Amino acid sequence: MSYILGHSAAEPGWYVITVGGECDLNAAPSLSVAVEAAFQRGVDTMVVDLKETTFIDSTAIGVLLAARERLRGSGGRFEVVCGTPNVVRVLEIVGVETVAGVP
Amino acid sequence: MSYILGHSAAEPGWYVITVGGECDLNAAPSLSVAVEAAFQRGVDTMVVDLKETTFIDSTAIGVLLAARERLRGSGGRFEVVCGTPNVVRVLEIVGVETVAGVP
Amino acid sequence: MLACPERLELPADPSELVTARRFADCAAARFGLDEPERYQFTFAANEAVSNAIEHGEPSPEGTIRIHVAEEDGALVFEVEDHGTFAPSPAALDPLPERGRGLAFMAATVDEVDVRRSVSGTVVRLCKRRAAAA
Amino acid sequence: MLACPERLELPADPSELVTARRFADCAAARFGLDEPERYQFTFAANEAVSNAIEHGEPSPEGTIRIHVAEEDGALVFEVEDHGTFAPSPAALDPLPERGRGLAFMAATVDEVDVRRSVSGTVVRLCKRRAAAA
Ligand SMILES: Nc1ncnc2c1ncn2[C@@H]1O[C@H](COP(=O)(O)OP(=O)(O)O)[C@@H](O)[C@H]1O
Ligand SMILES: Nc1ncnc2c1ncn2[C@@H]1O[C@H](COP(=O)(O)OP(=O)(O)O)[C@@H](O)[C@H]1O
Repeated sequence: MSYILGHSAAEPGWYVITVGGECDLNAAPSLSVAVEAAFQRGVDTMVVDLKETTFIDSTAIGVLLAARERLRGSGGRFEVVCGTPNVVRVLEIVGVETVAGVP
Repeated sequence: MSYILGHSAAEPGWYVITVGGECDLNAAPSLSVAVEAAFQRGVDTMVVDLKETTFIDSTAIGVLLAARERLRGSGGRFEVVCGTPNVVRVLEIVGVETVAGVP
Repeated sequence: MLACPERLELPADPSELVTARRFADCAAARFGLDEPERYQFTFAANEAVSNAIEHGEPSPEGTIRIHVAEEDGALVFEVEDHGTFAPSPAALDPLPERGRGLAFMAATVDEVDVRRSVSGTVVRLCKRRAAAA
Repeated sequence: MLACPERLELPADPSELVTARRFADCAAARFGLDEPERYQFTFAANEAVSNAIEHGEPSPEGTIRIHVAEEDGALVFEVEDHGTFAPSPAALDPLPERGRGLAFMAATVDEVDVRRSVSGTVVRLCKRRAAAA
């Protein structure tokens, strides 16, 4: 698993976390670090880009769910971008909606 | 299930929640209300007295676990008093330590 | 020999949990679980029935079905509802620290089995007598 | 016919999860699960093996055992560790929103069975082909 925390100077508060590869128990802590970094910089719109993610487990999904709650609680936005049908389907089963392209 | 929220004028911050009867899905919301009331009044030592509690389910245990975390997070104290062997044993299995008398 | 029913249809309402617990407790006593095991069996049964009532769907008649049996020397408790097993988003729940019921069941009986099918969800709990465990 | 092993002993280390997933995925392909079912089976298997590694105890040799089989037309995945099943206090976990693995498994396969015994924990997952489900 690898990730990039991206930011646009034009839109303060907008952060994209791009996750690649297989996101399992080994990867969840780094995903959590990336999420934490975005919060520390004052994220108000968090986009998690899973287009290149081939696997995601319950611990990583838990990190996403917690980030979503935190953002919703503070009136922010949270989006998961995903196009891999298998990953989209599992996320749907466990209650994480996804969109097809970076909003 | 019934509960009493007790307080001692001599010890500000000390609250005891005395729970009687069977604490199941029907009772968990009132337990949660009692806990919330104690927090709103500035509890720093919370005692949950289960001596007269004959049954406790996972939702009520969840309320206790959340209260424990919240108090520990703020440097407070949390104690569960219980003498009913069956309830003590189940609480032990699920990770809630109990003491035999009100501290 | 205690006379306890082997099947029960309960209205899918939390007020019926007390009946489900009496049912489980009676079966556990008749089966001969000792005091703490009996209580743990009833605890797990209460969790399974709570889930069927809270997260499952009742039958067209508004009921869920519970049933006990002895199988291979173990006491079996089954609860059946007509819904679709699905994880629920934590945020929708006003109570903190939810979502431990399944783990608590697995910790208090010898076996927990969750079966999803097109017709609903069946949760099956098994407990053996302490000596044979 | 794909050649996949039916049993595997893995060092109880998270770095072995990728091997467990390949093992589950190969079994699912050979059994003939279609694409989304196959992925869901591997997802559930990964959860079960993660739990054995993270919460269970390895064998004296430091391993956990996994095994697949076909039973009554369903694909079965079993993982066995030598620990005692026990709920863990949420607070000890540095990651938020944990404790959903069991519910996620139950939502992605047809049957999840958790068995505790003196010798350890066995988690068993069953999945049928979409047509037969
Ligand atoms: N009978 C059921 N029907 C549908 N979903 C269920 C059922 N039982 C459990 N679930 C799902 O599994 C989740 C976890 O259950 P559990 O561990 O008992 O925790 P809780 O009931 O406190 O949420 C539930 O939140 C629910 O989404
Ligand atoms: N193989 C196992 N051995 C011991 N305890 C286990 C095992 N599997 C699960 N558990 C317990 O059940 C709890 C719930 O498991 P799960 O729903 O998968 O969530 P998570 O692994 O994210 O905590 C775990 O936290 C752990 O306490």
